[in-house]
Amino acid sequence: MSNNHEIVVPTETHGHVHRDDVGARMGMWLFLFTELLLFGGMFLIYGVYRFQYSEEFHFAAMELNTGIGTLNTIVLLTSSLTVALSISALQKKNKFLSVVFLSLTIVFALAFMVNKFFEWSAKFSHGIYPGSEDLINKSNGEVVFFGLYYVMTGIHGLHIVIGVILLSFILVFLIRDKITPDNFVKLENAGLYWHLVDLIWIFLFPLFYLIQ
Amino acid sequence: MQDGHSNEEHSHVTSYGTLVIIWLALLGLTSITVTVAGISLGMYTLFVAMFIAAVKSALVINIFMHIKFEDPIFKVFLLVSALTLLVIFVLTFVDFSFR
Amino acid sequence: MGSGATQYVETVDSVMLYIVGISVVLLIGITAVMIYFVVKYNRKKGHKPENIHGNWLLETIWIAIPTVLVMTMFYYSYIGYKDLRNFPEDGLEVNVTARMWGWTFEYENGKQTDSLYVPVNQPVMLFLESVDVNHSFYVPAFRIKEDVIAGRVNKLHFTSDMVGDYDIACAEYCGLKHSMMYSKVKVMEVADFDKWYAETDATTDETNIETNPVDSTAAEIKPTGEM
Amino acid sequence: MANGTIAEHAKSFYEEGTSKKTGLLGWFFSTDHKRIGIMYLAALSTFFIIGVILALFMRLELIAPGETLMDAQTYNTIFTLHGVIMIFLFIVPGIPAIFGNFFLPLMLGAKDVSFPRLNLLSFWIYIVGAILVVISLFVPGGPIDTGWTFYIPYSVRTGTNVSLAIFAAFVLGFSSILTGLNFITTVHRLKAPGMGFFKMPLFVWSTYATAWIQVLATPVIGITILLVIMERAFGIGIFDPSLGGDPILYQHLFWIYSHPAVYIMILPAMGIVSEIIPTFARRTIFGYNAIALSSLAIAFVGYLVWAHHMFTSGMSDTARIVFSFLTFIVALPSGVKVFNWVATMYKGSIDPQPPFLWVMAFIVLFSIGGLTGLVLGSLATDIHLHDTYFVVAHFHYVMFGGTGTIFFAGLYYWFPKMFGKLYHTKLANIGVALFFVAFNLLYFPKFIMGYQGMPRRYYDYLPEFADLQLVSTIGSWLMAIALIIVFGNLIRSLRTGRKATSNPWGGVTLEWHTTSPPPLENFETDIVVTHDPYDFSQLEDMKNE
Ligand code: HEA
Ligand code: HEA
Ligand code: CUA
Ligand SMILES: [Cu+2]
Repeated sequence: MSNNHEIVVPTETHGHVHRDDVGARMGMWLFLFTELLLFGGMFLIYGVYRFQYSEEFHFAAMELNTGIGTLNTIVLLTSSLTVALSISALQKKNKFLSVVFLSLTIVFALAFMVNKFFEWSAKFSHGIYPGSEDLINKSNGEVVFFGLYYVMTGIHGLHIVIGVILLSFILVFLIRDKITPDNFVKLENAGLYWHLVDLIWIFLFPLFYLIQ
Repeated sequence: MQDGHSNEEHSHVTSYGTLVIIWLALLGLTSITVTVAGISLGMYTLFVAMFIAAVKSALVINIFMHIKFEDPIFKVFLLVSALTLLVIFVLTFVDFSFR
Repeated sequence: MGSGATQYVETVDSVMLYIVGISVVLLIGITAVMIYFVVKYNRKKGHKPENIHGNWLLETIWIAIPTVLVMTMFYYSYIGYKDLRNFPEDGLEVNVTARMWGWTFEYENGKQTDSLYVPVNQPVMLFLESVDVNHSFYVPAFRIKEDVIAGRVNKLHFTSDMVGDYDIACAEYCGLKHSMMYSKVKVMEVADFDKWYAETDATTDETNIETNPVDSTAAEIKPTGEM
Repeated sequence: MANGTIAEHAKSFYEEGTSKKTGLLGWFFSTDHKRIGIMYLAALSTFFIIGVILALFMRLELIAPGETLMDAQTYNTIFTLHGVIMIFLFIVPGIPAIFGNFFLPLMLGAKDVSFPRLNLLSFWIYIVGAILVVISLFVPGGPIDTGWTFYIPYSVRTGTNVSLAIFAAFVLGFSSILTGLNFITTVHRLKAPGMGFFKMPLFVWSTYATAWIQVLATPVIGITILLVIMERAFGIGIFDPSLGGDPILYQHLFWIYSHPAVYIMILPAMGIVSEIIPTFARRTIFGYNAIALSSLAIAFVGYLVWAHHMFTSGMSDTARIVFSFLTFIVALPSGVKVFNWVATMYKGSIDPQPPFLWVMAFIVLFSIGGLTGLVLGSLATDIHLHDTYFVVAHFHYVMFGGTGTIFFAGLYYWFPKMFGKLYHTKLANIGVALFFVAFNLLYFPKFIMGYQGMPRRYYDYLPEFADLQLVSTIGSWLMAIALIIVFGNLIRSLRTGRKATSNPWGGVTLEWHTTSPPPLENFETDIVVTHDPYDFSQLEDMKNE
């Protein structure tokens, strides 16, 4: 037997299965790994095409706005900080601060989306969107670059939207004391998800905005 | 919940200070990576950018995501996942870099 | 299906024989031992079971021996395969174009046909291109196959040893008439081939070329990547 | 671990549910892993039957060259649906969803999985996926006709309902992922006191290894499918060569999932084999550690070989050689298992009941399938055999002869535990025997045809293959009879079978320590594990309980 860190879970005689926070976080991490592999697949595609079309990728990336990208990076990193602060606050039994930090996280997330919206609409108004005339007439490498750009930032954006919804629910739970200083694994898991969204962006940002 | 090692066992609280310091570090790294991208380093640009991104994610995973204070098995899991991803990348490039 | 239509056929068949031979021996061995145990240690005979937990020596043996076996298999198959990828410098070059659902063969002198005409005993080099979806150029009698992928040029070669007609099949699913994309390799005496090749009439053997009903307006395919 | 007397007043999980709802609703909203397992069994069997009936039509069409029953388009959609249903709706969820759900917690001595509600959610996600597949048959455009591999560019060009059908595969993948992460957490968190990793039954080991593949491989097909859908919807040009994409990259991504997926299919089956053999040989398993660890090894090396499906695609030569080499390596851990199983029969006390006979059939059929996998892994021969009937034969031998056979073995092994009833043994024996004969009649000719150059996914074929195709079709009729016997026996026993005792076979893993069928909370008393999983010295004590 090799169970050195085995944790014997006490079984209760009746009713539901025993609460297991470590297990809950383990489940969340496993889910995050699936996300990692999902984006990993896209990064793989990106890698292959960047290898095949490196010139065109550099050229196409000129169209992207580094300023907006940097701003969004800062926004997202800060939201990651606030959600972590929110957990610490709750652990210190400061519900008020926890609520404030969590709300701030949601605000930052929305700010990110607003930014993204302006960025995308600018591209669209320049006629660069999947299937557009302008794009089809560009070189293959550029078509692929923008295809990937829209797909990867789009799916990342989708995760942000899901994150906002998730965090909002958590916020309600927190306010209604469904999440408390001794039962806050839901908040932790939402936080983990949110950090993952941030992690993905940490890689998306240099790969799309910083290759001119 | 009777045994010593139950739910609230990870009572580790990361202090506000630590979190803010990590955040500052992340912002600092971001400005470095943006600046470096401005200078033309040729081949090394990608390398530097990815290195910085890796450092940033290590900070997020360890401190923000608390993995440093979790059961060691979590780290094993993370390693396995990262290794899988690495394998997929390497083997795919066995095709594309020899075309 | 003639055997020995090319040198390569023997190579493939001997690799096949080698692997299948070992497999049959293993299979019969495993099955026989299993049946023997089931009969010998049948509960009806009142045999008392012995709890043998394992044996690391045995484990090592049945990892080591199969490892050696599969390595030899890999070696032979690799050697055989190398022949296939040893492209001739001076072969007859033919551009093969696949479309839904037919083949066009274009020779260096601009001649275009629906069947592949080649001289016997002379290396032939094929450049495979597709105008629509994936196909696969397959000559069972020669044991050769290579996919025909839109947007790139795949290569294949063969040298046939025997005059005759051999089937070409499409081995990658390509829609409605995938199973009807048959054509022929017509291997001719060198003299006959030269005569045929010199004929001015470019398209002697037009059979019906299908047009593409699924998507006749498919965008021109731009080639990607180099070879 | 008393049952005997308590058993009489304990309610089984059929009589007591997790919610107040009764009747069907009590099932649909049940978070009880056993009820969920049974619901999966019902759903998966339904799709299996649909899949084989499609196959029957396929075989009828192929009975003679030329058109016999249907036109080419119909044939193309039928083999695609047959593949999609068999892979995504039957064999990939397959054993983990049914037996994993039912028996994993039991074998661990747990009351349920870690996330019971998530478990129910996975089931419903599965049903949604299945419904999407069905809808895709009827909406305008027609059923999907791309083959189960959805290769680009054909899947972007065809006018059929590709998007909906593959979105269904995406949804099904989601279900698979959730099941996987649930099982991993369960194994780590809910083992009964006294049970360490190396005291887990081997079915748990193999399900655990499978769960990791589900978690780490499925997302890759998920994203690939999403990209194909976007490609069709918006023309984004990631794989489409007319927009600069690379169709071979699509194939890489597809197989990065789909090769590991074949081990999702076979590993749980191997776990069941490792349960059945010790029980009927009534002795400890030979090489516990080797079998347990080879499951993890298979899960890992399964990631290294995907491109052996692409040897003729125009990959670089280096890649072809590397992947061929790695493919040969991947066969080794499977060999370790086979040898240890046979060794477990040595000096046992073997009672060849129906589950054991299924296992014997498995060992032969799976070995044939696996060994022909080596022929395909070898470069020189695969160039010739790729996309021919040889491949079709190979994968039916491993999937149907391997996993399918063990699906039946599992049913026949655990049927008394799941339903509390016994079935007709003689009829069961006849079923196995007929299955074995029919199977070889049905699929062995395909090896020969493949070697002779009969390509797969062919609606029509050259006259020279007519005889073997005919034999194969006749085999499919015999197979139909065998399957009717196999299923019929069980269905009949549900109503008329004799009542089963808690331990009809003399098994010693934890599921045999409770009543048949088990109560809602699985065990009457708290479980403390004191024995190794296959320590048959407990059997005497169990009888005295
Ligand atoms: C349950 C599913 C399953 C399993 C377990 C396997 C197992 C294996 N498969 Fe198979 N395979 C499929 C399902 C599966 N496959 C499917 C569905 C396809 C076709 C997909 C499509 O195109 O539609 C396919 C296709 C396929 C191909 C591609 C063929 C082609 O399209 O050209 C190849 C090539 O290498 C291959 C190889 C192998 C190998 C080496 C194993 C090995 O894991 C086998 C290991 C087992 C043994 C070797 C037997 C037991 C061992 C012994 C008896 C001991 C002695 C052993 C040694 C000497 C090593 N398979
Ligand atoms: C688990 C997986 C699985 C299983 C079990 C089967 C089972 C069968 N398959 Fe399957 N097959 C696949 C997976 C599977 N297949 C896949 C993945 C493909 C590739 C698809 C593609 O190319 O994209 C394929 C392709 C495929 C082809 C190749 C098509 C082609 O390339 O043109 C053929 C051809 O004969 C075939 C035949 C059969 C037959 C005859 C059965 C038989 O075993 C079925 C036996 C049963 C019957 C014939 C009768 C039905 C039974 C009843 C009516 C009784 C029910 C009654 C009661 C319960 C009371 N299959
Ligand atoms: Cu062309 Cu199949
Ligand atoms: Cu494979």
